[in-house]
Amino acid sequence: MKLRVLVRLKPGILDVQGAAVKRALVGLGFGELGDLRVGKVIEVELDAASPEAARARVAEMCRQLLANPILEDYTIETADDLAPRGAVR
Amino acid sequence: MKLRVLVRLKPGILDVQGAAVKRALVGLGFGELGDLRVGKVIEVELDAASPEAARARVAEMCRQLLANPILEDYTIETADDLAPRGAVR
Amino acid sequence: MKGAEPKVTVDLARDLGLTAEEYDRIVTRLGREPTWTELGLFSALWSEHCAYKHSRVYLGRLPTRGPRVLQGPGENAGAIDIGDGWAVVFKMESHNHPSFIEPFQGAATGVGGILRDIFTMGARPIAILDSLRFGDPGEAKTRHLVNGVVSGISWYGNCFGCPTVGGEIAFAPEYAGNPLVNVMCVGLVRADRLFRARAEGVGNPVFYVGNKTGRDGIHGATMASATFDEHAEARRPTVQVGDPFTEKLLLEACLEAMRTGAVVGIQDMGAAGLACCTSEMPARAGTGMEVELGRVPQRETAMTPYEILLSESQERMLLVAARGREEEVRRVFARWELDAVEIGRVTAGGELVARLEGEVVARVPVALLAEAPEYRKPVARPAWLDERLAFDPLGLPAPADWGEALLELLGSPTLASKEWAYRQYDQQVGINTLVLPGSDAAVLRVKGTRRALAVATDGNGRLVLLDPRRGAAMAVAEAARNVSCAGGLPLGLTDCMNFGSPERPEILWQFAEAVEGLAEACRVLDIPVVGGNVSFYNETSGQAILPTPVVGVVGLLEDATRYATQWFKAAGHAVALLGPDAVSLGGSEYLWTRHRRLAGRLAPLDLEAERRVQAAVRAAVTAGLVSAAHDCAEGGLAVTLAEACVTGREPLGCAVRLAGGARPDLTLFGEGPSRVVVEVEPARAAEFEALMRESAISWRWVGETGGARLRVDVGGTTLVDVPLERIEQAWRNGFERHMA
Amino acid sequence: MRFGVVVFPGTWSDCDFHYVISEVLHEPVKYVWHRERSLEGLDCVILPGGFSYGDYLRAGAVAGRSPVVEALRGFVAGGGLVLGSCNGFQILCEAGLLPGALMRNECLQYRCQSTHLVVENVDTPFTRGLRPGQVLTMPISHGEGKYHASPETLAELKGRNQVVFRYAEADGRVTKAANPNGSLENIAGIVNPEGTVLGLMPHPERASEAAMGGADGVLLFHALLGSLVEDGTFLKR
Ligand SMILES: Nc1ncnc2c1ncn2[C@@H]1O[C@H](COP(=O)(O)OP(=O)(O)O)[C@@H](O)[C@H]1O
Ligand SMILES: [Mg+2]
Repeated sequence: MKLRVLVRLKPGILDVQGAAVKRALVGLGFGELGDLRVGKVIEVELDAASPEAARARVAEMCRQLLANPILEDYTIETADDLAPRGAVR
Repeated sequence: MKLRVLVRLKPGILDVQGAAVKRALVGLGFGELGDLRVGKVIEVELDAASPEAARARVAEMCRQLLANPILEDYTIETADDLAPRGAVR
Repeated sequence: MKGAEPKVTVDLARDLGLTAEEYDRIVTRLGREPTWTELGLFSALWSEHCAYKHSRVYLGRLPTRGPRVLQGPGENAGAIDIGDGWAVVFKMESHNHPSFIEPFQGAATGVGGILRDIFTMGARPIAILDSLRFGDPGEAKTRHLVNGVVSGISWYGNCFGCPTVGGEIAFAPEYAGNPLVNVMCVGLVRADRLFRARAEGVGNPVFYVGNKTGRDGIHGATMASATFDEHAEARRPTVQVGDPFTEKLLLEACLEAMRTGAVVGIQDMGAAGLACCTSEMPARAGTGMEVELGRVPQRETAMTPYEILLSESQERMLLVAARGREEEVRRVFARWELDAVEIGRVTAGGELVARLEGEVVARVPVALLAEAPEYRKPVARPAWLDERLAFDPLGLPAPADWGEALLELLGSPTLASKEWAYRQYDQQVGINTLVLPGSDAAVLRVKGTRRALAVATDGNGRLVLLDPRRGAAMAVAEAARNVSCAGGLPLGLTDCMNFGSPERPEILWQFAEAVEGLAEACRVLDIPVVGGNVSFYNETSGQAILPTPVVGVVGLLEDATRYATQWFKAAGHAVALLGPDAVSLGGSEYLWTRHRRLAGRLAPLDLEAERRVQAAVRAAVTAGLVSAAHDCAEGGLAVTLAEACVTGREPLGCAVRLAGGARPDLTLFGEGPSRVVVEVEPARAAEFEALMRESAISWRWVGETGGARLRVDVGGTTLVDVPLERIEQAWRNGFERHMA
Repeated sequence: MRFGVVVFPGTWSDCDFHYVISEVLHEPVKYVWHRERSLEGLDCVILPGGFSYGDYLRAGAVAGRSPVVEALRGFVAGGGLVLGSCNGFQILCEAGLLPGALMRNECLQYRCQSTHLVVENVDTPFTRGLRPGQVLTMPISHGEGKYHASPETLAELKGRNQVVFRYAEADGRVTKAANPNGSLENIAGIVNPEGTVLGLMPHPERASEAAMGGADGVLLFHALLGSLVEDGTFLKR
């Protein structure tokens, strides 16, 4: 089963990297840019009896290691969370 | 408009971070883990006339800065790409 | 799988970088057409990068022997005896091509490669130095490269845990399409515990250790042996990615395995990966090797024998163990959680036999792989040289304000402080660094002894362009002088020869002349060359880099408490200038920064005088007679004095009076070899004078330290009188200003 | 005082601490491998600098959940002293043995440089004998040293006098310019409420010999050595 974890800085914590990327993009002429934040995406494949079980295990991974609760929030997405048209490249 | 860019290492490129995280998780007892890869997620907000226009601009940002074409691929997702039930937490 | 392999033809060989003649030679010697896999082996091992086809005939000119030399060129690194049972192991390598394609990973894996060269010898790395060249910092592309390269070096070296203690960064438009990333590493080992890359002992098992193999960097060696053009993009191999943590594990595991006594020989899988190790190791020992490629730990699926042999995945080694002691090796690598897989054994046949699932995919005499053809291609002195040499810099207008001219020079990207770069490097891990980056040479103590090592790198492409022989000799002289200024006796040298395409007669002439200059300087200064590297084909669409030999010199201090740094220490001390008067604006930083000209003749280099000046400085430092010693290099005397004023923690001014010469620009900014500025406490002046007389060098008192200004009078007129804040401002922030 | 220096596979300041303790202080010291689960017989455990398990996810994240760090909890509960420097500080925060977290430097670059630290809390075994307001000079070397804590945590830290060191100017003024990594309120080092676990980003072991350009770091060790009472407990003051 494939799942994806998005780890992001909590709101209110200054995202220095995001600010730097934004500054660089504005410098390149993307003046229409509003907020920009940078986080991590962790894509995992694992054996599990059901999507729910998989999600529970991944949540456990987040609690134990993948996110630092003082700094970061996380969301877990499964294939179901993505509309079929998906993303293009 | 809100969009999100996922930047991931190209297939075949050694994912040093992913390998380390996997090793750590297996060490913590998540033996059921298969492949694990770590990438970046960049969430942007921007003014654009239409979702298509927004997507085109973000694609341009990826080409110019957000992704390193030698090492990374990217996908762009808009709110439409996400099913309404979205993610929890 | 075999069915999918391309048919081997002379055209295919050409695509892989071999010439038709070379292909013929392979067919004749093998007595048959090579297989696809075998062709891959030849293409990698007979590439310029691995085989030194165009350079070998010249490199023989370099002096490589000396009473202290334990290992000269030919191994992963050179080694020199430093007494008390210790040897210093060092080597410099280029990673120019990969760093242009992907600056961060290119530079990072460059550091990884040179570290492995050192610890395969059994030595623990104690210092890294990086010598970098880039195009015009005014261009965004250059800044991107500088940022990427410096952070790549920082990432790899810091995570691995070896301090970066010195280096250089210089800029010239000629490097725009071909930046240079040369990295040197220095290590320490007990002199009787040196390991070598030899596959001795028929029947001994061959182990693959370290990271798994992927499709990274296949044909990296071939790429490093071609110039860039508009098709470079298409030929890009998969970029190699560094893993400094695994490298640290590999270091500890290798050193631990060596301590067991079960290791017979070991080599780093660098350029041309497994192919290189499985042929070079037996070739050095007069043996052969059999390997089963199916046993090679792999990260990707369905890799072909060709790919497995030629992959340049990082952090891997090939190790020959003593038969019967396999378990000891396995146990050590298991403790460090690294793969250690027996993939073959040493044989008597003199052949490399590679199998996949038992089926032979390559069978080649190792001697043939190791014996690439040698070329002596035509050389020609460039026609344009005379015009450049004929230019007389003194025909140019003099600046209206000498102080402003000095500030402009101090803020130029090449001369400004490189703190922006080195503060990103861990400079101290290991707690050996007595002198951090920011002085002429870094000094590292050798724990467990009273001794210390001084290390520095140097190379000035502008000087070499105008006079390859003298310019290269000047690089040796300057690196050695930097080491001598710190108090070190130069013991040995490593080099990186960065040039354009040797297939062009004028480039090969530059190279041949530069080697000659290097050899001459090393002979006179008595510094053996114990290793090095040639990087040709540094050109893009016909535009070659400045010919750039970079040298790294390692010196020894008998007493780790007797070293000198370059900055003034206290007010009221006397300042002396040692060395000859002859200087020139030809090829100078002043001529470039102010007039954007690269022309003119170089100052003469008298190597005998150089030797005496260095000996005198060393003697003065060792006797504690000088409180600072600073080499006069790029920017000339005025820049040297300014640096001595502001590079210490507390800025300290000086007032200097010089005799009038042909023109003030020459006196202030002219560059010439063999000159050193020293600071002497008045109470030691008499002793110092006696020592200088004994040394038979030319020297003079020129002024004294004190105050918060730099003042220079020439021929009785005050030309420079600048507050130190302005000097600091220009010099300290110069680099960052250019990088912004 | 019996010291243990913890060694993760990617640790690199282990030998430096070992050297200072054995060659400069002449005290007994041994290495403790990261898989060790017993810390018996030790008075003070050092968590040195480095990149414990590569630290590719977050500095100290994996090490914060390692066997030896689990053992540290009991060791601390039993009154043992712990000094975490650089990566060691990051590990202590990740393990929850100290509050807060260390983030990427605000400049987004690694920083290796000399820093001045003003001492705020002298009621710990690591700082007893120092003067409040005293300025120490020690180098830093890290990419993730920006201390962060929630406003509540910060208030608690201050309320309990847990801030031990702040980055400062040479004269002790705490200024923005003296902050090398963007740390919250210039915080460079903190202790647990009991004062027995110290985490700091700077490297005392690199400033423990005059030959290395300064010996302020060794003051922490001297304080430690002086704090040990014969019954095996530690003095704070
Ligand atoms: N890339 C770099 N990495 C580390 N140290 C550097 C680097 N570039 C310059 N330095 C250091 O900055 C100081 C000045 O460098 P440079 O101007 O090249 O010295 P010199 O002219 O004496 O050879 C030296 O201590 C040198 O080691
Ligand atoms: Mg130089």
